[in-house]
Formats: sequence, C-alpha cells, structure tokens
Amino acid sequence: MTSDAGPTPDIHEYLAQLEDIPGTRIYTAARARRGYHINQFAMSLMTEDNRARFRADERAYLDEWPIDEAAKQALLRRDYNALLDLGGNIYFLSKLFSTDGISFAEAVSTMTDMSFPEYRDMMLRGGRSALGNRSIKGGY
Amino acid sequence: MTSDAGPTPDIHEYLAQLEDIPGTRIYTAARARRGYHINQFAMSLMTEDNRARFRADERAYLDEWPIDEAAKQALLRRDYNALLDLGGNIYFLSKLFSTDGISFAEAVSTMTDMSFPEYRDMMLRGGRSALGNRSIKGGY
Amino acid sequence: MARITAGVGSSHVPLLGVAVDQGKTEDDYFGPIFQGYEWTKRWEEEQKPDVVILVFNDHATAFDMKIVPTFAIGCGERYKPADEGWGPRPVPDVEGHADLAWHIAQSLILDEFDMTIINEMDVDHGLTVPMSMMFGTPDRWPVKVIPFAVNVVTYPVPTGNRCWAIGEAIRRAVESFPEDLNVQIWGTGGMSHQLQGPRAGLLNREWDNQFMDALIGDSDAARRIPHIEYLRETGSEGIEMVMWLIMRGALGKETRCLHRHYHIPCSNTAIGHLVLEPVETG
Amino acid sequence: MARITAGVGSSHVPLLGVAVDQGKTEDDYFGPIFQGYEWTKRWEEEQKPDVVILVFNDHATAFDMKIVPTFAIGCGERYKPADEGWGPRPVPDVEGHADLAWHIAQSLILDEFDMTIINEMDVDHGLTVPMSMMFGTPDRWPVKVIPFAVNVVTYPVPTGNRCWAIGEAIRRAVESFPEDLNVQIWGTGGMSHQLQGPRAGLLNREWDNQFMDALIGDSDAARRIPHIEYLRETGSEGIEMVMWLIMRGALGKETRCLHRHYHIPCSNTAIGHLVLEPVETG
Ligand SMILES: [Fe+3]
Ligand SMILES: [Fe+3]
Repeated sequence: MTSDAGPTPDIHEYLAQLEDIPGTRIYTAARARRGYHINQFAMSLMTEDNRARFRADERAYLDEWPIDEAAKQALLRRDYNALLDLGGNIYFLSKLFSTDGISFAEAVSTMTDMSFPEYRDMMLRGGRSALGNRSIKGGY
Repeated sequence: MTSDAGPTPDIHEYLAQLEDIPGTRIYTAARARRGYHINQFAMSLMTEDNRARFRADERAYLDEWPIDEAAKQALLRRDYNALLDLGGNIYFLSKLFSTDGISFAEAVSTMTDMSFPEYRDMMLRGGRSALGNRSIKGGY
Repeated sequence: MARITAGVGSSHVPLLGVAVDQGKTEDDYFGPIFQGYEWTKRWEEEQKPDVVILVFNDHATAFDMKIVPTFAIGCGERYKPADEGWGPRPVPDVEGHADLAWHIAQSLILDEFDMTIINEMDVDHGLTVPMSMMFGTPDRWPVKVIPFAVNVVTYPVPTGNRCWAIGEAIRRAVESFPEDLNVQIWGTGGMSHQLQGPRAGLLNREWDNQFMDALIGDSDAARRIPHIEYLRETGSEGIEMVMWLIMRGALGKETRCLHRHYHIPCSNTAIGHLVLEPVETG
Repeated sequence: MARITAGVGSSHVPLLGVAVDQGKTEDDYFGPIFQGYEWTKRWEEEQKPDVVILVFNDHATAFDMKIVPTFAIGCGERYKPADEGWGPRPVPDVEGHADLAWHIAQSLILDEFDMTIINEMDVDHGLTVPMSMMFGTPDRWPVKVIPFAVNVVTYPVPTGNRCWAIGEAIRRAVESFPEDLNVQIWGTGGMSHQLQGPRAGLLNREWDNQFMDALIGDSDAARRIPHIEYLRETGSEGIEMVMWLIMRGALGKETRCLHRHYHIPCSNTAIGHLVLEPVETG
C-alpha cells in the first residue's frame, strides 16, 4: 500500500485517474447526470406493485419515464455494460435483476466475457487477478 | 462583538447556554424529538388539497396524526407558545398560520404580551431592545 | 477560468416577496426598503453575472424532519418556487448551473466538506426573495443559480468558523472551473429578528451594523462569533447571519464595500444589505 | 460515561443474508464463511454491548439520486428492513438509540463535521447482514443500533482521512455522553470486489490482508490510502473499505486484534472480518 501518498489531488486529476481503470465505469457526476432517470426508474422497482406492473408490460412501464430510446432498449435487453455507459449504476440496476429473480453474481457475470458457470469457477479459484487490470495507461 | 471567543464549548455547555435566553425556545434535539409529529403535521399543509381538508374539519385531520391531546388542543387554539413548549418550530408552524391567512407578524404577535397593533407599533419604533433580554441568569 | 467577482449580503423576509408580488414596493412602508436595493439592481444589470451561488436556508419547505442536511448543494437543472402554505410565488422557475454545481460539490467533498448533493427540490422565500430584490420582476431570471442550503433551524447549526471555511473552499472550487464565468455569491437571511416566544420582535441596530462592519476589510474576527452571541444579541432567527459568513469567506483575504443599506423594520425583521468585492492582494 | 469498547470490521454481502434466511449457513459453500464468525458470535454474547454504531452504506435504497448525503446519522427510534427488489428480509426491525444518536449528531456538528440527520429510513443489507452475522437469528436484536450511512456510491466519496477523522470525533462524542453504555462501532463493506463491467470479479487477497494488518497496532498510515488505490487494487466496490477507517479512527491511538478471518469468495466478493479492541495508552 502507498501509505504515505501525497496531498489529495485536485478534482481534475482525481477524475482523470478514475477513467484509467480497465473495464470499469466509476459513478462520477458525469455518469450520475447522464443516467439519472435510468437509475430513478430502477429504484421504482422497490415495491411489489411496481414490479408486477413492470413485469406485465415492460415497455409501457418504461414509457412512463423520461429515458431515451437507446437506454430503453438496453434496459429491455438487460445489457448492463451498455447501461453503465449510459450512466446506470450497479446498485440502482440491481433492483432490475432482483425483479428478474437472478442473483447478483449471475447478473454481474453478464458484463464479463465469461458464461455464468465460467465466472463462478473463476471466483472459486480466487477471482480475477489485479495484475494487468490496474491501469489502462500504465498497463500494470 | 466578542470577536475572539475561545474554542467551541462542549455540547453540554453549548446546550445549557441555549436555555438561558428569556422568552425563547431554541429548536434543539430535545424539542425536535418531542415536537416531531406536530411539525410533520404542519408540513402537510403545503398542498391546497390538505389545507382544504384541514379547514373542512380540523379535528378529524389532526386525528390522522400521532399527536397527543394536549398538542391537538394547542393546535386547535393556535396557542403558539404552548406549541413551542411542546417542540413545535416556528417555520413548521408557519404553514398553519399561512393556512389561516394571517401574516407572519400577526401570528408572531400572539406569542408576546402585546396586541397586534401594539406589537406593530413597537416594531415601527425600532423593535424590542436586547437590553435585559439577553440572559436569564445574567439578567443583562 | 471562473471567478467570484462579488458578494452580496441580504435579508430574505417573506413579506418582501409579498410586496413585490402585490406591487406595493413604492408605498410608505416598503418604499424605504426597496430604495436601498435600487443601487444594487442597477449594478447587477451592469455586472451581468453568469451564475449566482445563492446561500440560503430552507424554512421547513424542501426538508422536513425526516432529513436535515447541514450543507446541501443543488446540482439540478431547474427548481420551482415552493408552496409555503399560501400557494407558490408567481415568479419564474430558477435555472440551475449543473456543470459548475457538480464541480463545486465534487471539489468540496475532496476538500473534506461533508456535502449533501440535491438534484430535486422546490425553493422557498429564502431563495426567491433575494432574487426579486436584485432583479425585480422579469419573465425569466437573468442568471443561473446554484442553491446552497444551510441548516439554521435545527441545532446545532454549523459554526461560524465552518461557514467561513466552506466559503474559502467554494472560492478555490470556482477558481478551478475551466469555463470563463462571472460568479457572484450571495449570503442571505437575517439580520436581527426573533419570530417566536414572548421575546419576539427583538431588533438590534447596533449589533447588526457592527456585523456588517466586520465583513468589510481584512479582519476574519467574525468567523469566531459564537452562536450564543447571535441568539442573545439579534434574536433566535438572527442566527441566519452565519450564512453571510460563507459569502464573506468566499471573497478571500480582504473586501471593499460597494453599497450598504440598513432599515428597521420589515414585518418582524431588520433589513440589511451589503455589496462587497474582493480586494486582490499580492 | 459511555465508552467504545471494541470495533468490528466485516463484509456485508447480500448473499450472506440469503444464506441465513434460507438456512444454508452450514453447507459446503457457506460453511467456511460462517465458521469464521462463530468466535465473534460467542464473543458478542459475552460482551453484551448496549449500542452498536453501525457504519454502512446505503445501496440505492433509502437514498435515491434526489438526495445524496456524505455522512448521515440515524437519530430515529426504529428502522425497518428495506425491500431491495425481492421483498424485505425476514429479520427483526432495528431499534435505534435516539438519545445517544442525537448526542453524537450534535457533537459532530459542533466539531465541524457537516452531518445529515435522518429520522426515518429503511435499512438495507449493508446494515442487516452484519447484524445476522454477529447475532444469528433472534426474534429481537439484542442491541440498539445507530445507523451511520456513508456515501460510497456517487463520487467523490469521503477521503480516507476524513473517515478516520470522523471516527476520532465519534469517540470524543461517545465519551462525553453521561450514561454508562457499552458501545461498539462496526465498519462494514468490502473487502475486494467489483460488481460491474468487464473487470468484474476482481479479488485481491494480498491487498485485503495488508489492509487488515494496517488497522492493527498504532500506525495511522491507512488514513492516507488514496481512493484510486482501493479502486485499482480491490475493484470498484472495494472502496467500501473506507468505512472500516471510521471504525478504526474511533478506537484511538492503538488497537489489538482479538479475531481475524478471511475467505474467498462469497458471490462476487472477498469476505474479511476483524475484531479489534482499543489499547489504552497513557
Ligand atoms: Fe430566513
Ligand atoms: Fe456494500
């Protein structure tokens, strides 16, 4: 651990660092703003009434929200990587995969290049290594 | 101004000072807890629907809230000093006197020993002096 | 680079909003108050700020007792005037500046201020009355606004020192925003008033003016005024003046006074109004 | 006088709640995890704390994007388990300790932490899973709980240094509460995990264990670990470990380790668990 890191970087440097992690979308202001209604939609699935209405007609339910068509399609497809790019946050989106009745691990596996059984096996073997996964620029 | 006051007092001393002001109820945690539902009731009067329901039957509206009988009576009587003692806060209670259509100054005057015209005259003459009104213990 | 070019202190008494909304600003009662803002209205027309960081307190409007943030910054696109019990004021919606607001929010958190970020809220007289005093009655407000809400209702409210310090941090944050923006910061509320109890109606012309004096020049003594002094000297709601310290802190080491006005009374309250600019020091 | 007698660090993976609620805690997958908590369950039975200050994060449950507080303290009387998308967990309501919570809230604000006070909220797995791990499945929880919610979702989250500092301030606040109470503080979340994107599934046994090492003894180096290091080394959700720093900060200059356990994996996550007590230094 770099236990004596210098002073806190300024906000521009701080935000730039957050974009330097491979395969990762940190939930910054820029993403929070872009994905605002995606996330608020997902939160609405925290009551059984809303989940039932959503399950009965997903498209009609989505049409009640000011979400653009690309995001609606990504939601209908359960394309979580696309949703991350559109500003979705995984804790918000978890209300959607809980509504689908799938586990956190299975939902998460769909964002990797593995099948769920392959992903589960990787986790049982100790998970993905940080090696080579820390920095895009640094390649370490 | 005591511009070089010492360090911040501890919380016990701080709270004790707040009780040392004549004719004043500072909205501390103790009051906020006691008056919780009085204040939440008052907030509910921020929609015309609720104001109309309240005006139509004040007692029935109050009975929807977990407020004790003494506080309900004080609300029905518009006894704002009693309500302050019960943990009401003036900004919350202002929703009640706005519902009644009376001005802030008139509502405030009812807590003093003056009539509204007397209170208004005092304000035009420069308001109540701080002299003798600063400290109960100190009498200054 | 964005920069804070001026600070304004002003009371935000709801009755002033009523006077504007009912066209009474020139009558015997309100005339002397609004005349004190005439200079500032002209000055704002010349200054044409792009953004105002408007420090105010919510008066049990957007926040009820379920949640009480000490410092909350509005990062939304738009805010509607609230219904405070007699219907919303007939004033334009307030347009936010989400880019700068989020930049300030992010910078303040990195700078170890424990901000609450707000994306949706209605704004009450604490915010809309100063807008009316500075800009009159346009169809659309001529500036974007970053609402900065301070808890001054439930005790303890933030210390004077903390308010001053967050003002200093706001200045640093604004100066690190790349876009060229003319930003003002307004501290609202006060001056002396007490709206409750047998002591209601307390006013203190002398103390209020000492407080305004203390915000001009290079002294930072005002950040150390304890809460109990505001309460004893200026009434229970005089504590709102801690919000002026955020404005003062954001102006840097030294200030110059451009305009000053004081009048007693408006409803229950002493009206004070101060326009400051930062003095650039070495 | 109230005193903080111990600190507990623990992951709060939702799947552990599912295992408890479905009686799977002894199967091949979960057995090794729950065995690591057996020592702590017995120890908690002996210790009988009166109150737990439970530092956790809300996972888009009580707070949506309308309002995002950095530090929020629950001052209410009672909290219900939340419906996170599959109905509320079948666990008891959580009883608050409003007297101590308000005392801490008031003290922290005077101490210049910009708290958000919460009186009503539902609590999610971040809070209820650690309760199940330490106390099993009683009809009623054997302690009162002060929920202390930290934003670790929307960036920037509070710095490690700020987390440690608010821990220190919590300790001062607890020690100035006159009633004789045995208070524990728990830091929850982590350890390494990433729940999103192509890099999902990252775990880092070595770094996690270095982090646990760093909380034992008298070094305060961990308060200076930058956010980017958590993210690079432990996955995007590994940032939750900053909440353990609040626990550690509240234990004073030096700690002793009473129990330690680490297991990989549970669902997407590395499970770490640490029981510390303060070492009284002259
Ligand atoms: Fe005000
Ligand atoms: Fe978590």
